[in-house]
Amino acid sequence: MKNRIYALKFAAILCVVCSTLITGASVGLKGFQIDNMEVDRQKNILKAAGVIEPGDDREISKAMVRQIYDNSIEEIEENGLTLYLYKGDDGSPPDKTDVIPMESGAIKAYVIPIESKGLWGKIKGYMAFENDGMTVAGFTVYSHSETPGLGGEIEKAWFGKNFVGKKIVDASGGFVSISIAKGETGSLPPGQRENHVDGISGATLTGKYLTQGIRENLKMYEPVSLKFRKNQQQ
Amino acid sequence: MNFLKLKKNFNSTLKDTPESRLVVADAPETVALLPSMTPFVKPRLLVKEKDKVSIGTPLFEDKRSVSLRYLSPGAGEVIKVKLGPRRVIEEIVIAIDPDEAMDQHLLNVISQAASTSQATSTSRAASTSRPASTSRPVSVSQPSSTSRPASTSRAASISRAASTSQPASTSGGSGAKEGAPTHDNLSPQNIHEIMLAAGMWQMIRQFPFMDTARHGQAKDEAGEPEFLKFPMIIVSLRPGDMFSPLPSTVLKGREEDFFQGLAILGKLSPMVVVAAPSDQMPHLKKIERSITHVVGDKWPCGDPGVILYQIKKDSSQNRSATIHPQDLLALGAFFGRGLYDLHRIYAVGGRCGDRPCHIRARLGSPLSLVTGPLPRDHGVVTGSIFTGRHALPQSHMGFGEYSAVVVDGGQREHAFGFLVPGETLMSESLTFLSSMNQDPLHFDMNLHGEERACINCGVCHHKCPVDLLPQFLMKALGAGEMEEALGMGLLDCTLCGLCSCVCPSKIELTQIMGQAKEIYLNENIENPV
Amino acid sequence: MGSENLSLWQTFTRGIWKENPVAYQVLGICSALAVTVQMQTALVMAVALTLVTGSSNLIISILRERIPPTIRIIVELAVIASLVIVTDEILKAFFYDISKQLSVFVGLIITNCIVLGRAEAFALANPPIPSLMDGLGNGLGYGVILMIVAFIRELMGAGTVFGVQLIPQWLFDAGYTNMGIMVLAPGAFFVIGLLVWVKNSLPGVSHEEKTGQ
Amino acid sequence: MKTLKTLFEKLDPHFRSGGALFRFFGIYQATRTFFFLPSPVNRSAPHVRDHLDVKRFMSFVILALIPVTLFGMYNVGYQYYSALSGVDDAGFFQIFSRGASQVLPIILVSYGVGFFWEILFATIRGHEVTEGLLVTGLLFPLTLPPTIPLWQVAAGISFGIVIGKEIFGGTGRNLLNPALTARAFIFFSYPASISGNGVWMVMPPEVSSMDITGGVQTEALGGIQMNVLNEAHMDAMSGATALALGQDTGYIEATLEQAGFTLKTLFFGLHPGSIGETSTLLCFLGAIFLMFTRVASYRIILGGVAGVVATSLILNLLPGPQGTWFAAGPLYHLCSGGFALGISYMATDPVSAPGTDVGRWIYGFLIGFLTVLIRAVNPAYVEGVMLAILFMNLFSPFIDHVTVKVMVSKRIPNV
Repeated sequence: MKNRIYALKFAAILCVVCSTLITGASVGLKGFQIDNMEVDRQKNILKAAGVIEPGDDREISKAMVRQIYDNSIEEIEENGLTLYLYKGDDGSPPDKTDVIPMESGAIKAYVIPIESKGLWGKIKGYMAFENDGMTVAGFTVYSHSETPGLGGEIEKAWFGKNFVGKKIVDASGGFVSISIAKGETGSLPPGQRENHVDGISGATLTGKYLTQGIRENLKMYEPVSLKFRKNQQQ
Repeated sequence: MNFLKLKKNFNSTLKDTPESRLVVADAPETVALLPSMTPFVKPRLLVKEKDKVSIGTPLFEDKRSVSLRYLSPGAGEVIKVKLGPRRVIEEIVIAIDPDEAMDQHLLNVISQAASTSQATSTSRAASTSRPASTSRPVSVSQPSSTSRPASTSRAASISRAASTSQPASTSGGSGAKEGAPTHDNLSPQNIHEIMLAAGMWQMIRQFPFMDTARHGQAKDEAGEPEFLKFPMIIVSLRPGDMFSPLPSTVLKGREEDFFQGLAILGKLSPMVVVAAPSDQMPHLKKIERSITHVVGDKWPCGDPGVILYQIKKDSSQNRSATIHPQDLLALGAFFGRGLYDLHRIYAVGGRCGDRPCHIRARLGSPLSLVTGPLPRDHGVVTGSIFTGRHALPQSHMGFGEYSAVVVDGGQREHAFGFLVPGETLMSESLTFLSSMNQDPLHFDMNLHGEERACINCGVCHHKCPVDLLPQFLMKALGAGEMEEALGMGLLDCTLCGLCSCVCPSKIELTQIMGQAKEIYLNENIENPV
Repeated sequence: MGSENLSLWQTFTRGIWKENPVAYQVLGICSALAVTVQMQTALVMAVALTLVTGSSNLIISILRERIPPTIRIIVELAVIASLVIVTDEILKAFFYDISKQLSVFVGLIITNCIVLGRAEAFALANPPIPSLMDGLGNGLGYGVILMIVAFIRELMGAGTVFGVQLIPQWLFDAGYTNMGIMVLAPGAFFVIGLLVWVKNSLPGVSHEEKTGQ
Repeated sequence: MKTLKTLFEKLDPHFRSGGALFRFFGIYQATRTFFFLPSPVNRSAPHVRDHLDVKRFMSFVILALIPVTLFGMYNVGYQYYSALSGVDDAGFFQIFSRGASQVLPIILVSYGVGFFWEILFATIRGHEVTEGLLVTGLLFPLTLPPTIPLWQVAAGISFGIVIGKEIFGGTGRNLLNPALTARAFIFFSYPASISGNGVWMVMPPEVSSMDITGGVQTEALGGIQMNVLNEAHMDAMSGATALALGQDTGYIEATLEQAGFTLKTLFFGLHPGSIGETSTLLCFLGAIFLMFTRVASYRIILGGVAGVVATSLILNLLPGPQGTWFAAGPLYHLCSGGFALGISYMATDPVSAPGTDVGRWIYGFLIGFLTVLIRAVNPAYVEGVMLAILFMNLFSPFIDHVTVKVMVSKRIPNV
């Protein structure tokens, strides 16, 4: 009996000490963590837009990221779709508007979030487009659960770079989205190469799912892109 | 009559198998007992060099059971007790005296056996015309030779090799035909005691180890000693390989002894199985009525263990027994005619000049007498080329060995051994053209390759006559898993040697299993259940 | 497992080499497979685990005479879990990128057999300082293996070490390709297996010697 | 022959303990026993032994592989010249020597590196150099595309020998087929060298730099048809294997035929693929030879064929994508890809297969079953045979365990 009471006492004290410790750490560090997540998100958008070169993330401090982001990116809602406008990093504060500024040149690029099914889980990333509404300016993946080395390669800089300069429309201007090829694009007919990026060998399925996901997202954002395209033609 | 078909056997035909003709050998100068060749026995010497012995003098006994004595097959002087490595007694050699005498104790046993049988016969048929066994000496000699008075121990005369007639062809005269003893008075207990005293109990070997039939104090429900309840006794007329004596030659003229022997076995077991090889059936018309099973004519179809495996119905029959047909004849002669037969017919095969034949000689004869001079680089395999021993030329025929084969045993190499078509090379495999060659093939004592790790090819399993998986058994034993090996049927293994013979990796599977069985047997003897 | 005859230094080094938790006791394999694709994550994991093992051993050793035997395991787990959660929080706050890559595996230190194993096997029976040394030694032993595995995997799988390109570009131009299997979990299995093989065939650690003692 | 023998006898002392070349005893002995199979006198019963030994056992597999290898060389050359559109101009020897010049180095590297490891381990462990490598060293190249870089061949065979075999203790103790272990290593390590369309044909440089269409390789992933086919190039340029042609639309057998993969082509083997796998005919002829001589277990091979036929027939009855291999008939499954090669020579490797007869039927059948299943429902791996065999390799001890248990339970116990 005595032992049991002692054990209970001991457990109670231990619980109090441990929970205090954990709560303390959690509360005390929360600010840093939220900050980190936000900066990480911003950094990914900047990477997609090509402001930060993907790959050399360690050289940029948090403060820098925040400053660049605040200076050059503007987050707007268009037809219920979130959209990040990149206006160049000339340091001038961006205009606060609720619609896409139609004057060409004011916007260098726009970034849309991509959410896709993967082979093993969700793939999340951003895709940036030039202000012509059809040329891809960049692509990053910041969260996925694909196999490292195979499907996992989608988060690598080289894979994102593949997208740069590719078109989401075919030669006649119709929407075709952008697909991940089953091998190298060199093996495709020349007409298709603009709309394809090199696949990852051994990761056909990841490519397949990501292709589908990108197409769905781009379709959703097609009205926005159309606006940019029209804008360009004017 | 049942036919036992065995698909897995040794298919190749070999050269120089013994012909059916019978030659009678000269009288030997020496005879020997080979304790180390007697399976499982733990010998204790009862004589020493220079001792004088008579026929029937115990030379050694089995430490495991001192009533098991091994009697001298000849009378004369013990000239050599040959010791092998670790002081194993290899041979006890006796120089034969011209006048061979019989041990008094043995004589008493013979008369006891005969009188018991006689009593039976007379009680059943008073008019028996059997030659007076009480007045006449119990003879181990050929009936054709002159009878000698029984009063002297010398009465037991030994059949001389010089005699040309069949030893038992006229045995017992007309008596055997008219009033064969029926042994009704003999209880199994009597038979056991008489056989033990005559040193003949060892002829009965019991499965699964082929050890001397156990005769402990264990009693069954009926209160009879256990050994008397052999569930089955198997007499395979040709238990050995293609070089073993042909039943037609062995049995010729000795049908009566054969039936007598079977009658004795009938006392020891409710079920006596007589198995004859199919190719010998035409020559065995006279004993056809007692044949219960016909087996194939290839090795190891006639092996008693293989026959047991094919016909056993439940596990109690695993304690069945077997006896060699020639021992059975001796047993029949002993009980039926009071004849202590010291002769056996040996089959001689292989490269032995004009000899591939049968030869009648004394038990424990010198090999040279049986095989004649050996060609260069040749050795003698006694017993069986699959299970026997590679005997030294100066050795003697050992316990249970009924054949001697002269085999090429020179060291050699095969040039491009892996590619030659091999139309004359002995092989069970179809990778050699010899598989299409119907001619008898040359064989030798060589390994034909190098030892390798098991590649799990399963050739051993496809040859095993008792459906074992030798490769798994071997691995289980290698890992020390005796229980597992027993579960897989280790004790069913008859050590026929086919698995080792065909193994491409040249693994000594038979040796491994034989050793495991021996270990298990020895453990069980030390800790009787 | 008695430590009576061992000096502090021996207590410390034993975990690193002779009774290495991964190579000898084959513990902590799960995380060793998961975090060794890159050296950086492996290093952080190694440090985190060393700290957790060391401090859990220390704390449990201090408490060892007061812990009621009936709730021994729960107490140990509570201590370890608290330490792991705090470590995880710190990583998230200050090493966000790495904590993202380590993802669930920092949390899973709780279930890492090395931590509980050392607490059970050593800390409960020994005074605090040797326990601390034992914990640090085992953590470092795990870390050493992790670093070796990660070095091989990163070098062969990606051509880099700590993210720095080590295999020269001309080799790639000449037709060299990274070994894809090295970034997969089986690659880690092969590397760890080969390491154990090499370790056990080195003189002084062979099986015969161990059983001979 | 006699001079060779005297030569060996003269060399012998140098390699014996204490000789100058003792270190190379392994090589010496392997060479000597290759020419002169030793045959010592038996130490124990039985005294007669079969002439069959492991060397002969293994060399029969090689014998059966020779036609496959030679045809593989020819086919590599054939594909080369057909890419040049010049098959008709090139003579037989020109075609063959072009192929041989591509294939022989791969085989030589495989044997050379393989023997290096084998001899190294034999020397360290103090046993003889074993024959298993003769088969492994030839089988492995036959599973590779002709364009494989030689250093990858070396890496692959090293992995196959060391991890696939020596780690377990050498020939006879290995769990996995070493040749397939080596191929799996390449497959997962250097996927670019062993999958995709570009690796199955040796291309003349001027052709590979040209625009090559992917045959009927339609990019249908996005649901957008882009059948921009260059019909003229199609036959000549198609570098895909038949297995890679599964797609979302159309009917698979029609797609294959359109791409030039008729059943006849697949059966006789003049199409792109791994060096040794293309000719189903020769693979099965070799298999029949091995089955007849009992070197390979007919149970595994027939079980495998039965598995493929049964599984593909069942899949054909089910509703499924008609454009993929799901819908292909049994004959297409039997004749395409590496099935014939795998089931005849790799699945029948006795060491990694089950040891019981029933187990071998089950093993073979499941290999066939898995092969079709992988081809049909896992488009990520177009070639299922390798994975199927390796997977079943892992299960063969279990199959043995179960079948032995069943066999034992049928015996009358004797203990």
